[in-house]
Amino acid sequence: AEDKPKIEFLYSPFADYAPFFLAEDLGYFDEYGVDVTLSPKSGTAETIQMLASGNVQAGAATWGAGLFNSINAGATVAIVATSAKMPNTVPSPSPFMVSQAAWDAGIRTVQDLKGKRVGIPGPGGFGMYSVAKALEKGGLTVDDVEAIYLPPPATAAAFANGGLEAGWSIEPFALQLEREGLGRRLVEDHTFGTELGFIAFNKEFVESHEDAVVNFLAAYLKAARQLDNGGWKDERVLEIVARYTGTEKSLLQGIAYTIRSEDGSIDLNSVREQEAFFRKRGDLEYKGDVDINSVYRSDLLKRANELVAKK
Amino acid sequence: MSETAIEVRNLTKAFYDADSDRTTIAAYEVEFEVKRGEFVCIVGPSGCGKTTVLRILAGLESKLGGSIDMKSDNPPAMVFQEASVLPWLTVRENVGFPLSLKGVSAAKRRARVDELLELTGLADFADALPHRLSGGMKQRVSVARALVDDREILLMDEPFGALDEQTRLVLQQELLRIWETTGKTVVFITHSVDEALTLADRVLVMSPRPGTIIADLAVPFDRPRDVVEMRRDKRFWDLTYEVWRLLASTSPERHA
Amino acid sequence: MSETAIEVRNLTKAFYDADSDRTTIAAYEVEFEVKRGEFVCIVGPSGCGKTTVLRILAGLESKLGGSIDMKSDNPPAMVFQEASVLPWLTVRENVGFPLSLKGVSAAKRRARVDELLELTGLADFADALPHRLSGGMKQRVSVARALVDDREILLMDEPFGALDEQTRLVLQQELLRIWETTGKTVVFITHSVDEALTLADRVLVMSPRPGTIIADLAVPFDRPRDVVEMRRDKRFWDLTYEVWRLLASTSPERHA
Amino acid sequence: MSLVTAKLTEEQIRELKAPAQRERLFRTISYFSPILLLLLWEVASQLNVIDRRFFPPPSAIAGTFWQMITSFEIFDHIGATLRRVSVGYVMGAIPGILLGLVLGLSQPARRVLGPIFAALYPVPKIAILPLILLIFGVGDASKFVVIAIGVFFLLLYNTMGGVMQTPQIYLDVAKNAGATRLQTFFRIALPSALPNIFTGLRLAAGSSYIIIAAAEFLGARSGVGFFIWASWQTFAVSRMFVGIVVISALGYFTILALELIERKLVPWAKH
Amino acid sequence: MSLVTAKLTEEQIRELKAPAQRERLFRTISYFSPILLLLLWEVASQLNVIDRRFFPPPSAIAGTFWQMITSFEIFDHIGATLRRVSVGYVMGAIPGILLGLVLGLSQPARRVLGPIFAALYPVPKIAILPLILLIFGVGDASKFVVIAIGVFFLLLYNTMGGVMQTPQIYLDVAKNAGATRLQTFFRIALPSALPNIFTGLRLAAGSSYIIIAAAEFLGARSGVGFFIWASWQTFAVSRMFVGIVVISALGYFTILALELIERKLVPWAKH
Ligand SMILES: Nc1ncnc2c1ncn2[C@@H]1O[C@H](COP(=O)(O)OP(=O)(O)OP(=O)(O)O)[C@@H](O)[C@H]1O
Ligand SMILES: Nc1ncnc2c1ncn2[C@@H]1O[C@H](COP(=O)(O)OP(=O)(O)OP(=O)(O)O)[C@@H](O)[C@H]1O
Ligand SMILES: [Mg+2]
Ligand SMILES: [Mg+2]
Repeated sequence: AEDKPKIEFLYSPFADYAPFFLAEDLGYFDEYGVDVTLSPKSGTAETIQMLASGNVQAGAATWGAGLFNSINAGATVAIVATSAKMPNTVPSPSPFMVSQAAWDAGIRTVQDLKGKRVGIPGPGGFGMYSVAKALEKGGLTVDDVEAIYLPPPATAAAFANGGLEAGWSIEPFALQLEREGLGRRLVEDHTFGTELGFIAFNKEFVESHEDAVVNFLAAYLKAARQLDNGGWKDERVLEIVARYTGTEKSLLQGIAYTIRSEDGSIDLNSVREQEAFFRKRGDLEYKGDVDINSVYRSDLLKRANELVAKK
Repeated sequence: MSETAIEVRNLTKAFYDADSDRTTIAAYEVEFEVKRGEFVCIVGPSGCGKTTVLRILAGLESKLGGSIDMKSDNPPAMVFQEASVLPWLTVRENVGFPLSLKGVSAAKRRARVDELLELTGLADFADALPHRLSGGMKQRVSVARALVDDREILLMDEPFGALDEQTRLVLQQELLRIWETTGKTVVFITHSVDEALTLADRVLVMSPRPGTIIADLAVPFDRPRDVVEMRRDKRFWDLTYEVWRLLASTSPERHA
Repeated sequence: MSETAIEVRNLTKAFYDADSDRTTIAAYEVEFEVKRGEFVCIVGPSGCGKTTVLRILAGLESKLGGSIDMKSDNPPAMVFQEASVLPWLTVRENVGFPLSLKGVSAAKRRARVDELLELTGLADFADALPHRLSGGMKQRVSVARALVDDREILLMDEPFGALDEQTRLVLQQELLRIWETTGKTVVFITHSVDEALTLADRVLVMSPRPGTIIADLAVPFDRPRDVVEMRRDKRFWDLTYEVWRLLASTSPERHA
Repeated sequence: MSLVTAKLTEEQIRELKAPAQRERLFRTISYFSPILLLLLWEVASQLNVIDRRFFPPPSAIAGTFWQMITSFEIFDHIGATLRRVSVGYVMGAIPGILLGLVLGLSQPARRVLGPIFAALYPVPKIAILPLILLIFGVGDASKFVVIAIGVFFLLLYNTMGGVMQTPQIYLDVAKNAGATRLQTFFRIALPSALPNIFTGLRLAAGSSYIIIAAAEFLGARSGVGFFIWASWQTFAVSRMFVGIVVISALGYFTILALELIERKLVPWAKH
Repeated sequence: MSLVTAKLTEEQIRELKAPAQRERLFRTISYFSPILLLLLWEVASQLNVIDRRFFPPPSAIAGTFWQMITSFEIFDHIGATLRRVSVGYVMGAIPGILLGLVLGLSQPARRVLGPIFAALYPVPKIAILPLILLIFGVGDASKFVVIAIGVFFLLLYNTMGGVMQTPQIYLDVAKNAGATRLQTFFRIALPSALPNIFTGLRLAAGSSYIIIAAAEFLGARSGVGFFIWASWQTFAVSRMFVGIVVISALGYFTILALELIERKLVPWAKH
């Protein structure tokens, strides 16, 4: 009934967004009859803002205080599926690392980090949550260490000059830190199964173009399953991801990746846990639980799964 | 010839410097008239307000009191006392500047400008930028520029001050020739009494700062005037003496 | 008095403009001598190279050919033809500038500067910034500055050009008085033959560009010279005529 | 002169002084013109020309602002930012002006160093930030350095441009008056370039607040920039706008202060 | 004049023209002086004065560079960056110069708009990025705008500063010659401010590369800035330095080109 609406989709140039790169470049979007353009963007706050204002139809972003607050503020978005979560296996795609210098100085466990400087990419996001989880393994909280906000590239420098004893990291950066002898993995099992990101659409768009959203999700699911079932060994896949992320193929090989649930559904328990965490830290601007169900359109995902199964 | 072209009544001008809260009266109740087609020279001690009066006539400065009435079809042309060539234009472009503002065609402009460059002895430097000129050459550019678009009233502030006597003589004669043939009205500031007597119908003498007109002397010589002949005339020396006496009697800047 | 202070031999100077690939010869094989304590005036048509020669003497410009020999214990002081007051200094600071560079104490400096401000009739404007001065007042500041630190050689480029005759007369007399009492050597460019004859021991006449010295005339009048008396002397008129003739005969800038 | 000063009528004296007074009045009023911006923003937001969820009207953020003032929270951030900006500013401005004087006066220095600075200038700060962190640590020192680098180039180029515009006659006057090279620097080139140096200082003032806002994203836990970033990360929109208003007010007052200083130091120029 | 030109000896003519020739030679040589920087870096890195893991010597990154050239990869990035920079530059420079002329010449405009610009200038770009994205979308348009804003202020202040330094006599000459307001703008204020405008253009050229690098850090899939960022994210240090060298070379050549243009357009000034 509907003609083919254009969908502009916001992504970040990270390997976590690989399913979208594949769906676009391997023609899955075309196969399911959706007209998608991928546009690069920056953080979650911008994504939600662009979606809520209707300037852009769709995008993926990560969970965190920013997202919760914006939903509470009345952002008119619909969340339709997971985009990435942490695997229940090691090696982790996002290990908690200790600097080589600190290691050499005798820091071997999380407990040893008490009062030490720990790098966190920023407040209110997955990095903060992940570091808190890692510290928890040693019975510490973020308040027991000196939190320093630094993104990964700066972490390398801080590891080298002793500015940080430990810090959050992500692949393939973590691998490089090891290779250069700057740091080593300290905790890897702290975020098993944590929901990392989601796919969202502008609410009005979803309401008026349900079929297009379903088709989009179907193409996404196809690509996601391909990846999560050994797709990373495929030379072609690596090439596509390398192009979108500006990373060399060789670097993409032999590292761990985030995954997705088979049917693309979001583990709401993990989301609730993150919300509780940020509330405790005082990062949320509201009281009580945010009403995720009102924005989570799982019915579309169900239709998409049926569509994929049919093919 | 009896129509009034410029009428200045009670003209007073003062400068106020807010930083030092000092007031300088630059011209005080200046009164004079210039008839259409008349050539008037103003002489007066340094700092007495000659430039100020001329700038007010040219509309470049506001007045504090008094009135000015100028009757002419176009605004007066001014030759400035300071160096006033535009450094980013060649000599030719500087001279042609007023014409180019009016959108006169390049060919017409060039013809007119070349004529004036010839007249002022600058033809060799037509395409030079001003930083290649000597002081006197820059002054000649300003004179040529003021003549280029044929205004009815000419205001000239020591236009020949930096010129050697020979060049000055040539330009004086040219100016007189242009004045006579075109019937322009000229107000001409000079610090040379000789020059004033050579050029003017009337000489206005100003007192030291705050300047006011203390004498209005008619120059009785017939035109064309012969510079050498004129000096043989007793009236020349009488007038020279009179101006000197006026200037000396009021000068507060005398020493020794 | 017979010792040579300045000896210029074969001095040649040219400017080359790379953009237009044009060469301008500004001075050509200029030769003259100035004895210690002598007062020499240079006259010549506009653009002939007077300023250029003076700037070379002051070490502000390189020469292309020839030699210069200056004998004095300190570098020459220069009065520039163009406006040369520093806009960020008050009149007093401008005049005292050479002293302050040498670290002369403020009190001593002030005494000396005030003396010169009195002399040049600028005492009223001691604390004014230059933008509040008239053209002639700025020129007087430059003159005062050149006198302030008592150099042996004075190079003056039309220093009184923008001054009315009265003020000019006063300053001429002052300059002569200073020259006589201090025994300075003065090279003085002027475009006024009268001024040259009033001031100089010798008058050097330059040809038009490329300038060279075409006459070296001794001025025979006794000092102190009386301006009026002198004009009664036939030699005054003879000399005047001679200079005029020299300038006129060689001037390529004559028209009409 | 004083002899005749008395002759101006009362009215004339009033008229004479009027422009300066009017000017002072206008200038004072004009200092408040940025309030127009707030008004415009308020109206646009109230009329929903811009999305209120993302751009709450100033009246809506005033409450947050007030609360941050009464809790003194804002002052810690302002203090931290001001300290970083002022140290970095001075660290960049002084070498910038000095090298600008050298390069402006000396053709050989300009020939050798000019291209080197021209090649260094466009090196992206954000790209070398990790390197700066490596050398200066994650503390305040690296923030000083980042600001200093930005300020340095603005003053280098503006000072150099100003010195090169110094009329030759002023240099000639100095030489003839017997100025040493050093005296020519500080007594001719410097004052003559002052208007341009102040252009550079003004630009540098604005830039340092922009830079510190970006630099406080890294390794800081205080400062207005940190505060803006942290608010944005958690989508605390009205807190973020409080931060933005504060930082632009800081920049505004710095530029204003520079203008007052310039008026004193460069009385011979137009203002 | 030509009558006597012949009288200069061959040798004198040679001597006369020598400085200009020497100058041209020196200038040409000086264009290569940034190579000194690479040498210095090479030596420092080889001697381990700086950490090779973070600062691999140029010789080590040359291989990466070459590979990126032969695969044409680098050219796509350069093309994207150049396009964004040039569009943004022009978009910012023209209004900057025009408004600078207006504010420089008109005291009332300066009084009203001056403080508004002074308040807008220090607003952190990162803070207004969301607004820009909302208005101009996530595509290149918002990158143009971000660059344009940075360029705008540099030219606004430099042009304004230049115009305000225009000697009053030039304005008087124009007025007396019968210039309209518009003619005074373009035939007096503009040429007179040209040296300052070129200072602004030079600064803006350097800045636009710095800004584009930041703007391409996020929200781009091409461009040298994106490339640097992506390399950093994965700690691909030598690729990152290829990016840094490329962007600073682009900036360098832009500044150089501006200098050549200035030499043509402002022949009356010192260079
Ligand atoms: N910087 C320069 N570049 C090129 N040519 C120059 C330069 N300075 C002077 N000239 C030329 O040299 C010649 C002599 O100039 P100079 O200033 O010495 O003349 P002058 O005798 O002082 O003239 P005036 O009486 O007009 O001041 C002129 O033709 C002038 O064009
Ligand atoms: N912009 C100004 N601000 C303050 N005072 C000024 C200004 N312009 C001129 N004056 C003062 O006004 C008086 C007259 O100046 P003006 O330039 O008219 O003199 P002048 O007769 O032309 O002198 P000169 O023969 O020296 O050129 C001087 O005392 C001067 O100090
Ligand atoms: Mg005057
Ligand atoms: Mg001269």
